[in-house]
Amino acid sequence: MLSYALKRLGIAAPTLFIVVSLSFFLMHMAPGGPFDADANLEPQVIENLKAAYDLDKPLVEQYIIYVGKVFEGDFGPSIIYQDRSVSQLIATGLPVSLRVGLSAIFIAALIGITLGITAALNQNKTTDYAVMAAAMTGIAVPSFVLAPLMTLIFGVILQMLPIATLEPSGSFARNFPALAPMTPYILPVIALAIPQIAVISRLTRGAMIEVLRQNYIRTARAKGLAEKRVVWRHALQAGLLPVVSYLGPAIAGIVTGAVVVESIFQLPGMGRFFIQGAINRDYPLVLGIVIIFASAIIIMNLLVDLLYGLLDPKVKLDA
Amino acid sequence: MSTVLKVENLKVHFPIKTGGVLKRRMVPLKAVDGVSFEVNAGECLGVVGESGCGKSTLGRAVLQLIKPTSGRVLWLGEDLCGLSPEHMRQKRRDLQLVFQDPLASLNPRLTVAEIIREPLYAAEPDLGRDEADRRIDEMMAAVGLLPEMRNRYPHEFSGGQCQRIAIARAMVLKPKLIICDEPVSALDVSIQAQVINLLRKLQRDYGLSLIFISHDLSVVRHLCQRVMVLYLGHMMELATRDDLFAKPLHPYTQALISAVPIPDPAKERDKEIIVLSGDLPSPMNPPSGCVFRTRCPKATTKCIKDVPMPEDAGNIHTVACHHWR
Amino acid sequence: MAFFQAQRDAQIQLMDAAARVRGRSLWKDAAERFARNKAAMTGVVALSIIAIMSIIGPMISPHTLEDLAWDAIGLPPTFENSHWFGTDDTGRDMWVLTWYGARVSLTIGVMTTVIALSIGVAYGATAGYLGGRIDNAMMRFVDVIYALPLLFFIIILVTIFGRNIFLVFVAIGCVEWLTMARIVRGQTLSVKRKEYIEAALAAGVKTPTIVKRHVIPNVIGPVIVYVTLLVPTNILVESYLSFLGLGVQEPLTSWGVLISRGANALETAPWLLLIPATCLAITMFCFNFIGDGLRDALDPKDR
Amino acid sequence: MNPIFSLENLNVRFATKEGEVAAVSDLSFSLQRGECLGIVGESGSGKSQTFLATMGLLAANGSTTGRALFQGQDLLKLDRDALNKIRGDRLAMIFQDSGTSLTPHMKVGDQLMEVLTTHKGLSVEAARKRILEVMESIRIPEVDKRLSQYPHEFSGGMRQRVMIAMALLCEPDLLIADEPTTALDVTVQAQILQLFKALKHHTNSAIVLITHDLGVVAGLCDRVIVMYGGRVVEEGAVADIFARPKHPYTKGLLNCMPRLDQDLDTELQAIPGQPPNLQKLPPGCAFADRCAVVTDRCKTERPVLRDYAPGERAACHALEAA
Repeated sequence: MLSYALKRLGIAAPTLFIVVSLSFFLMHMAPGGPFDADANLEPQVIENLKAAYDLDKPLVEQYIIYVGKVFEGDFGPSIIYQDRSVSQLIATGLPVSLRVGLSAIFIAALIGITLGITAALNQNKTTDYAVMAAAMTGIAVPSFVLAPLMTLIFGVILQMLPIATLEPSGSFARNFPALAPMTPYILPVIALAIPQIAVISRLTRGAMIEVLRQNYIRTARAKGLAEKRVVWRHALQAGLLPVVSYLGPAIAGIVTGAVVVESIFQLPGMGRFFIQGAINRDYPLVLGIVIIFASAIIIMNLLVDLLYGLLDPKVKLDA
Repeated sequence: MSTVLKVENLKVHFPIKTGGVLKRRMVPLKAVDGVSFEVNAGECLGVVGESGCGKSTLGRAVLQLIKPTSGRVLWLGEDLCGLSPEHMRQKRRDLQLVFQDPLASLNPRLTVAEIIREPLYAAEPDLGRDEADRRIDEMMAAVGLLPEMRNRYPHEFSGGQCQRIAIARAMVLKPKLIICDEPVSALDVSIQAQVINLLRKLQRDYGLSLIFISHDLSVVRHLCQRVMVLYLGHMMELATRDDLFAKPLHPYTQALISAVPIPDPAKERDKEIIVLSGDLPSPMNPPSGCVFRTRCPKATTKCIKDVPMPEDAGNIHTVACHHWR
Repeated sequence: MAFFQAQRDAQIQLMDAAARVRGRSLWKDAAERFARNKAAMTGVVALSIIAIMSIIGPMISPHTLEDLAWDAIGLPPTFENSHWFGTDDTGRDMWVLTWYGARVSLTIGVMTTVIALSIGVAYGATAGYLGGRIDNAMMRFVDVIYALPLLFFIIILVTIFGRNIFLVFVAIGCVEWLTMARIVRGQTLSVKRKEYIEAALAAGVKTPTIVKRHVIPNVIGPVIVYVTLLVPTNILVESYLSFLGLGVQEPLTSWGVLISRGANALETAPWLLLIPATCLAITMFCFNFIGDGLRDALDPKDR
Repeated sequence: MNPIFSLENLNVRFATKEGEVAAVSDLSFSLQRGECLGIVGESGSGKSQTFLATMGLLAANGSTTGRALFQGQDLLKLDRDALNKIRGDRLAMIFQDSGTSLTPHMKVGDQLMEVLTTHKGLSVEAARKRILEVMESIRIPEVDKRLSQYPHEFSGGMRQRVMIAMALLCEPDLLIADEPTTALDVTVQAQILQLFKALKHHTNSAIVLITHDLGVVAGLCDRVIVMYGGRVVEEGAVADIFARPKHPYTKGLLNCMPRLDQDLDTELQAIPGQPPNLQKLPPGCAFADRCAVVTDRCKTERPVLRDYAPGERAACHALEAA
């Protein structure tokens, strides 16, 4: 298992390298630059600025310089947020994004799996239909519709939760002071988690129904085991396999979904920096964020695969 | 009696990856390892053995559906192994195949007539529609399918009828040799007999040669003139049916025959069964010397060291065992 | 003689009758199962209505896309002045905007899916059919791409290369083919191992014929199902982009653009969000119901 | 002597989209302690569904009527908890496909262990001792290593032994074996059948052996029931049925099998036609359109089971006429 993890990390390095290179050349191939928008600047000033960011050098040379720096852990200075390095910006944005993203994935997995199992155990009964209808709604109503609605209802009308700020406020924070620091994150996390809850519950339901039909479940029942044990010990592990494989793409989905949700709730996370950076051609900032997100996705995917190996004894991870 | 097919020292090895990341290596899985036999015109040769003995691989290798690793497959004197794909394709009209799972071997999207027509058009693209229909009808009648079944789909038929369709497809070009890979194992007992009788009739009526691959000795005994016993990719024994069942020389053949249940309480309860111990060894890591020695009641140190060569025991009876005498 | 003649005639009649007995093909079975699925059929009907409205909707209205009704700014839905869906904060008619948006959103959904379908099918079928090392390398590449934050690439593409609608097609299409490729490859691999393919090979059928008659008809089912799920996904991706201000640009509009603008005016004019959002949600529902219905129809295990 | 197990008018129906499927109809028989009963029939004859129904293991769309009395209790009337006390303990079943019938992600030892902890409340050590004892008796080598392995690391024959061990752990009063050797090679089948023979001698359990192979029945069973289209067509002592089959279907089955002890070069006497469609069973005898001695009466009126000698029953109009 260790050798498998090492091997996967070995593949991760070139993957990241491809990501960096692809993003780098994509961004630089386009016409225009970061200072075009600012018409007030003197041509000489622009030249100096370009020199300061190495933008006057040939593209390949810029690329080599950049990759070299990244290798040393330096993502360079940001262009739009002057006087701040990309690393500093990431250091302020990443904790916010991580908090929202990880909470969302955790909640999505927990609720999604629970709902899916409940539906599967009540197949073709009212509970099943209710869960599946809710899941369908979660898929059909996208987060950028849900988020403004939730803001309106819980923030503006009910005054329960804070909106567009990291400061705790609202009736919820007053009534439950212990949970107050969490309040600014509640709505973003829900907005991010709901589509994933929907997908995961559908997936879990399908997989559990399939597993409960297997011959070994019949054997377990024939042994006279309590239904609880049949479900939790004999069925669940295999029923979770498709869900676990989905967690990889789900994590990528939550990371990218964060871009939209952070901009709706005006959270100072990585997503907002990314959009700002992309629109303003802040090459180092965009590249830095892409590298961080890609690494996060790669690491999470590795964890997911290791988890899969634990759940399925037939998978030989080091083969 | 003329020989139509002659297989010489045929080997099929599949490379299998094993080991961890650091010591990855390729281990050959020796599915078929040096098998030689002949098939005569109008003869039915039985190939028996348990799962994993390489009998299906052997059938496919003869038809070049799996490329043999080495050895020769002489069809009417011509080595099929060296032929170009297009040249081999033309040979296929004489060599056909019937599979174990009748439903899986029929494309679910095609009608019965389309399924049977396919080899016709592949071999004779210029064949007129009427002539093709005539031959399809003729063959459907020969295998006992009613004409109104022409435009139906495989999933509308039972297993036995699907196997008839598959046989009609194999027969429509009037081939000289059909390889049947467990054609009746997936069928119910009462349907098995219908298909066996059909194969016998077709063999007689069309002067067909058959290679009948099966794990069921009683079926093989009923249908075949000669029988070859395979174990772990090696030929153990090859003899005429009467010889093989009357006096099997190889300990494996003896065990196989004794293990077949007889539907007669008196005989079944009295008979001596040679129960082999253990399971089939992995074909990736076969035993040294004689491959059967790990389960053989007669094994000695000689069997560990030396691979037994096929020996002539007289009366065209070949056996590969150190102890047959 | 007459007797034999009569017998022959009878026989011919029998044969004719026999030839008319048509079996039920799997497609026909599937179509019937699909037609019996109420949710899926509702989806088909509702989606057709939306598609038709996207064409004729703007024509029905007396207003046009360019009309700015200064006297009716921020009007809620009303039958007065024929502003059935109300007007926005610049006085444009929401009915017209919504159906124009539908045109763009549906077109983008379909076009991007066509692009993704072409790339995915070609790639997946090649990998699956060739197999072995080529397959391994091709799928490893897909795995690598899978590990990338793809929406980021779309964003980089559209921000940097300008925001025209054509680029949005290409950007989404070029990114969303991965799952399609995986499905097609998996399906091709499994069909390739089927005995009827081996039977066709053994019968001497040529490779193009095998692909045409045996591989494609048996691979196509899951692809169709995935297509019905990819169209809404892509509509959603475009809406995301538009929501962020990165999708289609004025004067063109899409549901994403409308929702984005509606979200900003939610407190004062909720219909600006709710109307396009409802249309989008209904479309999502329809496609998902159709997709589920097709899956159940093509792969009838009772779920 | 009271039978240990008896079925009275058991009916099993499945509701499908294409209509109701009559899997088992009016099935009645009884079984004595220590007896080995063979149930013979082709696929779709209802032989497996009969026992899945009595074990409460039918698919969700299946329904059962009638009575299944086991040691005086009607199994069909028990709720799940009450049924769980019996199945696996006094009533055990062995399934056909051992490759899919063991939970793939649980160690074999754990799967055996839970039977004992559930039913006997044994401690882990005591349970382990019992498992070793049973595995010893059915000759599974290297038990210690085997217990911590997963099912996929076992060969087909070994898995089937584990299934048998699992059924034997609580020394059941009734053991139902559903095609226990069908998926196995002949030499491995011989090993398993030998096990069953030993089992028959050493326990007082009643055994039901469901199979399509008359040869297996001949070697092992005392009595045999032949099923066709969900109904019993013939029942009797093994010696009688094999020597003097009464029902045309039983005769057909015996004659159509190629067998090692028969004369060669005779055509097999195949049973013509196809197995019946359980959705559209005819009003008369289900075997009528494949039967050699069919009369008009067979097509309209269903023959009832009649006793022809003590313990010998058959359902055929031709027999009544004779």
